[in-house]
Amino acid sequence: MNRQALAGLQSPVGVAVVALITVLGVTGAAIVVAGADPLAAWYQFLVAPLTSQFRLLEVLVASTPLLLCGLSVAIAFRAGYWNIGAEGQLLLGAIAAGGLGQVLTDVPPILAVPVMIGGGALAGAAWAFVPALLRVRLGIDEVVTTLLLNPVALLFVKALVQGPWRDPMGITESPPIAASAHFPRLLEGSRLHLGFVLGIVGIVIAWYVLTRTATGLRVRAVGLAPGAARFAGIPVERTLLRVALVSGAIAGIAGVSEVAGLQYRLTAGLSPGYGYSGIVVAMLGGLTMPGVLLAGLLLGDLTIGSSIAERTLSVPSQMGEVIQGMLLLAMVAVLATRAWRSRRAAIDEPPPAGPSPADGSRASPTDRPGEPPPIAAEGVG
Amino acid sequence: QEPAEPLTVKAVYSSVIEEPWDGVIHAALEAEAAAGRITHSYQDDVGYDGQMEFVLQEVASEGPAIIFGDSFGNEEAVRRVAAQFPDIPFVFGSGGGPAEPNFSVFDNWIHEPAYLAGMLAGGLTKSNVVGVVAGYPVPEVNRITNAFIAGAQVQNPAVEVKVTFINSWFDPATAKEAALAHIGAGADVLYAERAGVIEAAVERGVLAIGNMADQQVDGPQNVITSVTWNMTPTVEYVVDQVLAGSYTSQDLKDFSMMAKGGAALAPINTGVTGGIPEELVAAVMDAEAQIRSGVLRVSINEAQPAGSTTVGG
Amino acid sequence: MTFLFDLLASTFRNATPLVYGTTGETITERSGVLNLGIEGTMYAGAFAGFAVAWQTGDPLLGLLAAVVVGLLAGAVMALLTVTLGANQHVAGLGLTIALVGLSEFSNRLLLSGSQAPRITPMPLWDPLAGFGDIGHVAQQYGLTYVAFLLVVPAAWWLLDRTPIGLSIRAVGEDPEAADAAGIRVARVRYFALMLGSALMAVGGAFLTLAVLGTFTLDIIAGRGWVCVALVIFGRWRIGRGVLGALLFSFVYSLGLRLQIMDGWQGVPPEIMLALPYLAVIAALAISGRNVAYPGAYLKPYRRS
Amino acid sequence: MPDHPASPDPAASVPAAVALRDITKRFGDLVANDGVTFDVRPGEVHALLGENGAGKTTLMRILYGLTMPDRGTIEVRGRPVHIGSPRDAIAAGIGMVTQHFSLVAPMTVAENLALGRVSGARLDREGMRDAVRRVSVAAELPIDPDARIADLSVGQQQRVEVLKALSRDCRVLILDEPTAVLVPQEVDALFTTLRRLVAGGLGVVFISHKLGEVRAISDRVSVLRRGQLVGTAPGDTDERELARMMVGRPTFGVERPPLAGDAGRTVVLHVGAVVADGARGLPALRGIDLEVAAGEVVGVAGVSGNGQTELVEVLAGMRAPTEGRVTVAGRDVTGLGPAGMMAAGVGRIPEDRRASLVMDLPVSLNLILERIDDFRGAAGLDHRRIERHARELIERYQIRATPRDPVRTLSGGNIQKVLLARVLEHDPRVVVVAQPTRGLDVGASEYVRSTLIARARGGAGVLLVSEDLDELLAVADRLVVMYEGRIVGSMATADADVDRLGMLMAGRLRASQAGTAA
Ligand SMILES: Nc1ncnc2c1ncn2[C@@H]1O[C@H](COP(=O)(O)OP(=O)(O)OP(=O)(O)O)[C@@H](O)[C@H]1O
Ligand SMILES: Nc1ncnc2c1ncn2[C@@H]1O[C@H](COP(=O)(O)OP(=O)(O)OP(=O)(O)O)[C@@H](O)[C@H]1O
Ligand SMILES: [Mg+2]
Ligand SMILES: [Mg+2]
Repeated sequence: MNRQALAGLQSPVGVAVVALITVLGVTGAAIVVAGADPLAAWYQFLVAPLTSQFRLLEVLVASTPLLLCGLSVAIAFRAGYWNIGAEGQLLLGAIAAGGLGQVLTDVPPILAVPVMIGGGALAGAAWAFVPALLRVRLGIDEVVTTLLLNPVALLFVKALVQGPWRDPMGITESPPIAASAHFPRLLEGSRLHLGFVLGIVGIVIAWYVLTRTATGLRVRAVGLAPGAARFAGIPVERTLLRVALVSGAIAGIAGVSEVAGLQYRLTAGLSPGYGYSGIVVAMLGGLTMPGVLLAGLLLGDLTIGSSIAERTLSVPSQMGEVIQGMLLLAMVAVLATRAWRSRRAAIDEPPPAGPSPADGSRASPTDRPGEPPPIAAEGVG
Repeated sequence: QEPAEPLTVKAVYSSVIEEPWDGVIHAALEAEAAAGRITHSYQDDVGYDGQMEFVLQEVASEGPAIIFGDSFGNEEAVRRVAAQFPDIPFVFGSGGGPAEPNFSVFDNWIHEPAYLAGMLAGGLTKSNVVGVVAGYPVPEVNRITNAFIAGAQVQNPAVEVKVTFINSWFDPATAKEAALAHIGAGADVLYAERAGVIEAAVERGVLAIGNMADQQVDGPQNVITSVTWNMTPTVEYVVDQVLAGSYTSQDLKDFSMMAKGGAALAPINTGVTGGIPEELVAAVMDAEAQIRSGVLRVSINEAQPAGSTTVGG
Repeated sequence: MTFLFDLLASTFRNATPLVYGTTGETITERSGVLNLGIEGTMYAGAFAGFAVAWQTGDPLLGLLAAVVVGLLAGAVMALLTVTLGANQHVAGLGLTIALVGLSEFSNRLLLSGSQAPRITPMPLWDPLAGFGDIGHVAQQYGLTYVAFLLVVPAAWWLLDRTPIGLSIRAVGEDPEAADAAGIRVARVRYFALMLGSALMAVGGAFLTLAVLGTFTLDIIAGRGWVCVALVIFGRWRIGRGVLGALLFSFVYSLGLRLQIMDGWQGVPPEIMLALPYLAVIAALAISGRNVAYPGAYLKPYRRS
Repeated sequence: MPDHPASPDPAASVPAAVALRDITKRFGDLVANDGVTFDVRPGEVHALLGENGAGKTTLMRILYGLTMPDRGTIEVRGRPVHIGSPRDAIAAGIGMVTQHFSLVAPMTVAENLALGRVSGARLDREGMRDAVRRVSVAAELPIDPDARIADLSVGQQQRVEVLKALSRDCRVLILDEPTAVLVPQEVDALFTTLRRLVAGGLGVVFISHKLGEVRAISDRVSVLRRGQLVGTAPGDTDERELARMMVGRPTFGVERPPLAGDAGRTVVLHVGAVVADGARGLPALRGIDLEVAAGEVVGVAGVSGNGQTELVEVLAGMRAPTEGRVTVAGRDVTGLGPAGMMAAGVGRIPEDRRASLVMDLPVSLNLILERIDDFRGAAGLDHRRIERHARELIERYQIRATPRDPVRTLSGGNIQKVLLARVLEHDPRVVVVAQPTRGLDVGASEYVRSTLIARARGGAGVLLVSEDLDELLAVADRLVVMYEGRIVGSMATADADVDRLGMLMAGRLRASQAGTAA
């Protein structure tokens, strides 16, 4: 491999430039192939959604599940718990909301809405519990288990809307939830609802907890160096378990938010993969809370933007996905080179002597091989 | 009379136009556009995640002459937006009824050709086992399937029709596996309510009946006929009404039935392996004529077929 | 009896894409790189394979195209994770999102229309025709034969019995030691990622070129994720991974068949469909405790 | 004796097997090698001496292609070559046994020797075994080709490393601190081998901190200080002179004041018949009995891998014993986790300090990690108090850092001081400390050692695990020797003699024969 090129790739600025050019190049080429003018298309994708109050509010509506899922994932990742299961946890929250919403008919909203949120949080946490337990007790990779439980959760939803909760009038949806269980709308004439507030409040709370509290310090320590955290007396397993539950609960609330804020019933198609987008949001945001906020809004903007671009320019709507993926790849490349530079090879000290650790000789199931995510450890949040 | 200016028609689909149901609407609109009566643009893959309301609002704000689409899975959102734009005709595929003043509904009322196809299946099976692979056990699918079963039993009282639902509108891989399972269980004629079944029939050398469009090209040796839906009568009718300024909301069901040409049994392919007895073809033709003339009424049964099962997810 | 043989035939058929994916992922992970780009790579393979087969009318050219796309996807993953040292989870997910998006985008531009384009799918091989039920089981696609009789033994041979396999395992266990022994760590990882990704892409192309003869959206439907789980289930051994694929496929095929049998029709199909996933999780919980990960799993390597 | 600035000497008519010329290497602001020139001739042992961090390993990594120099050239037998990777080095006839071994642990000896060398379509396993046997016979270093590296002792692993280099027909062999992990008897065996190989024309670079060994084996000695070549001297240069060249000033040891009269009476740490498994589930501690009294430093000697790591882990609360009891000041703490041990008054400074601190968190937060809850304010953590606390400790323990520096950016010595500050600040009754000066230079080492002694004299009981005999002799009041998971000997430091310690460490003597009761 060309050493000069490699050297160029080692500078974060160099990588950022290369990454930006790549993103613009690939998406621009795709846009041209689709028969549109790249400049106009980027305008439609990024700026057009911000050009009217109606669209702007719709951006926030689209951002709501992304913010909540991004928050859920970012919290887990900060603790070094690779929760890829936000999608399933969201669906469980949606199930809880769909079920509770059907029975909360005679309850005033002031009670019904908190019950919905609490129920969804519990359901999401419950779905997160088994993989978390398998991880901390048996050291079973949570990436695999959380991932595999996502389709199972979707099947669960389908079983309900096809079976006991089937609305005879509809297709793959439950009967509507009671009006008292609806999330309140924030503005007259707009669909923006309580879920968005929950997302913002959640992000602020998470930011405060992570940066300003003892619990947050423990979580960060566990995520950055589980061995060192355990050595310092921090209960690593318990922390991981709790973080996993909180992460699941937030994803569950995202599900409630979609059901009670937008759909007003449980439907099989209510999530186009918000849980996975949450990973994108969390990583684009550098796992920091202000970052999650920005990335969630950006992806909301892109969602609305790709819808507008498809209509106005006849660009296929899949273009949005292409841009998302390219952005993520570019971001991870830039972050990686930044992390390389600050990583000091630990060769200035001889390692502890003794037989080299053999395979499987892990101090604990939780200290599995793996790197903390290459992010700014002491970022703004 | 030729209009000076073609109507601006928009279409909005929850699913993709590659999906056969939306594909039929899309094809009819394209044909209408080709005829010069409308200009047509569409937005598809809007999904079921809440985007529909936003998209429809935007589309309606552009002030098109008509908006076509499907509202399955987005029923309430579509009706909410339609109510906000009472001057624009909203013509949507829906399981519900029309709404004053502007919301018309249509659906694929193809139970009549399904009945005829059932007769062919019943008459052609040698194992007396016929398999149906369908989407969801919802009213519009159930009535097609039940009509198919009824036709098969009229022709062959000994026939056993096994129905599986794949729990998806579009999952050809699962549909094919389900069809192969039917073949494994002895079926020698398959009804491909969903895509993926004809592939299995071709591969394993059994007979099949297509759906939505004439699928004979997909298996010249195997596809007996197809139960087809044609949206052109519906589209033409609505366009005429709008041009005449006489549009009112209504259930456009009739335009998707055989009498008005919205539903049809595709030409019977006597070239399939094993051939088709002339008496059977004659019986089917006879029944078709009876349906057209209103002598034979295919009953509408929207209950889930007895003994049917769901395999997909 | 027929039921049983039909079930067996279905098991091998449905295991085929998983076998390609699991074998490919095992190779990349043995070199120390978790490739979550697998889902997108299979998808891109399915699309590109079909698109080229349709354009040229030659399924073999389609297969070749899938291989090329797989090699490219592997190279991109390697650029990100090997050269740049990016986080493997995120790079993989990003690659999947980008490849799925690009495939669907290209599909819309190239192949979309009211009548989905289709090709004559690759034919079934029927070497034991006339041998009754056994013959029925042997009636499989050529790519299924290739998977079980060629790819699996070859991959095992490669990893276990060849110098390049020794290098792959060494860079996956201890890249520093491999480097000191004169192995070009980056080059070996590029090789493993590209080879493994090519296999994944072929697994995707199997679905379009052999099973369906057409490309449909969401055709991979999570099979890539299943493969990732199967690799860990198989503890990074080719053979055990293939067994896992057969187990998954068996449970899936069984569920599909039980559903049309009298007496089973009351069971919600979703339970049957969830079973394969739950089976893999259960098997992991029983046998996957503290499995020995490749020593350099998830760790980028760079000389100082 | 004056310094010897790389002067050509009579034997220089033989072209050097390899030569490094004017090598400079920087890591950020740090100059690890500063214009260093160094060569090895066929048939000689050329020792490389220097303090920790002087740049020895860096220089040799450059020669072996593991590190790229910023400047300078490399010549092999008079011809300039480019060495861009270990491949190039191997091709040029250079072999290296790295400071921590470069062996793939789960693989066999034969596989490790074949790595990077075999090609073609098939691994010839029998051929690989034969290759091991051949080189092993030729070098008179017996080894089982099918043994897994992970199952070998450190001495055997080193043997594999030497065989690996020899099997590639290297003409120059670099040995980076090969004796650090060997018992004296193993060192003798290694030297015998080396002498034989050198007689056959091999050139050897030998890195060690042990001046006696250097004198015993080397033909020439080069000394590095802070990245610069101080000079090259004949192999028989006397130790004081070598030490002066290394450190730049005469060395001085730590002061160990005598034990007070009542010291050693109150037992603060009691370890009774403790049995524990090691990382791979094999028994590592087979019945350890040990007492530490307030006011004394007890040193644990032994070759690494004999259970010291596990003993420290048990006392740190990181590993639960399967049998036996641990009491601290009379209180049973057996099986308590890290938090329990801390609460009982055990201060813990393990050997792997980088794994004991969160490298990406700042100094201030690492300093409170063991007692986060003490720093809670009205609304979350009281960051102002945390910062003040950090500033105090940084001052008191002379840590060269600011409270907000991530620990990752600190040097080894300063990292060790952070740990020391975190632990000692809370007046632990017992301090368990392992390899406290590994990787530290003389100044930092002395600071750490005297701090430990002071803490003992201040009333704590200190258990010091070290592989450095000189350190143990200087710091400990009493020594115990560990061998294969047992205490095989115990003696007052005053009575210790190095030969007997060596025999005990090598398992050649039992406690009963050692004379002194445990
Ligand atoms: N990759 C690196 N990044 C930053 N600094 C490094 C790196 N490698 C070495 N150093 C620094 O370079 C200096 C020289 O290190 P080197 O390992 O060569 O010393 P040494 O003489 O071998 O020491 P020791 O006796 O401890 O082995 C040290 O200060 C070390 O911290
Ligand atoms: N990768 C790095 N990033 C930031 N700073 C570094 C890096 N590598 C080395 N340094 C800085 O270089 C300096 C020298 O490192 P080194 O380990 O040699 O320290 P030292 O001079 O030996 O100090 P001590 O006596 O405490 O061991 C340290 O102050 C350290 O902070
Ligand atoms: Mg060194
Ligand atoms: Mg140092």
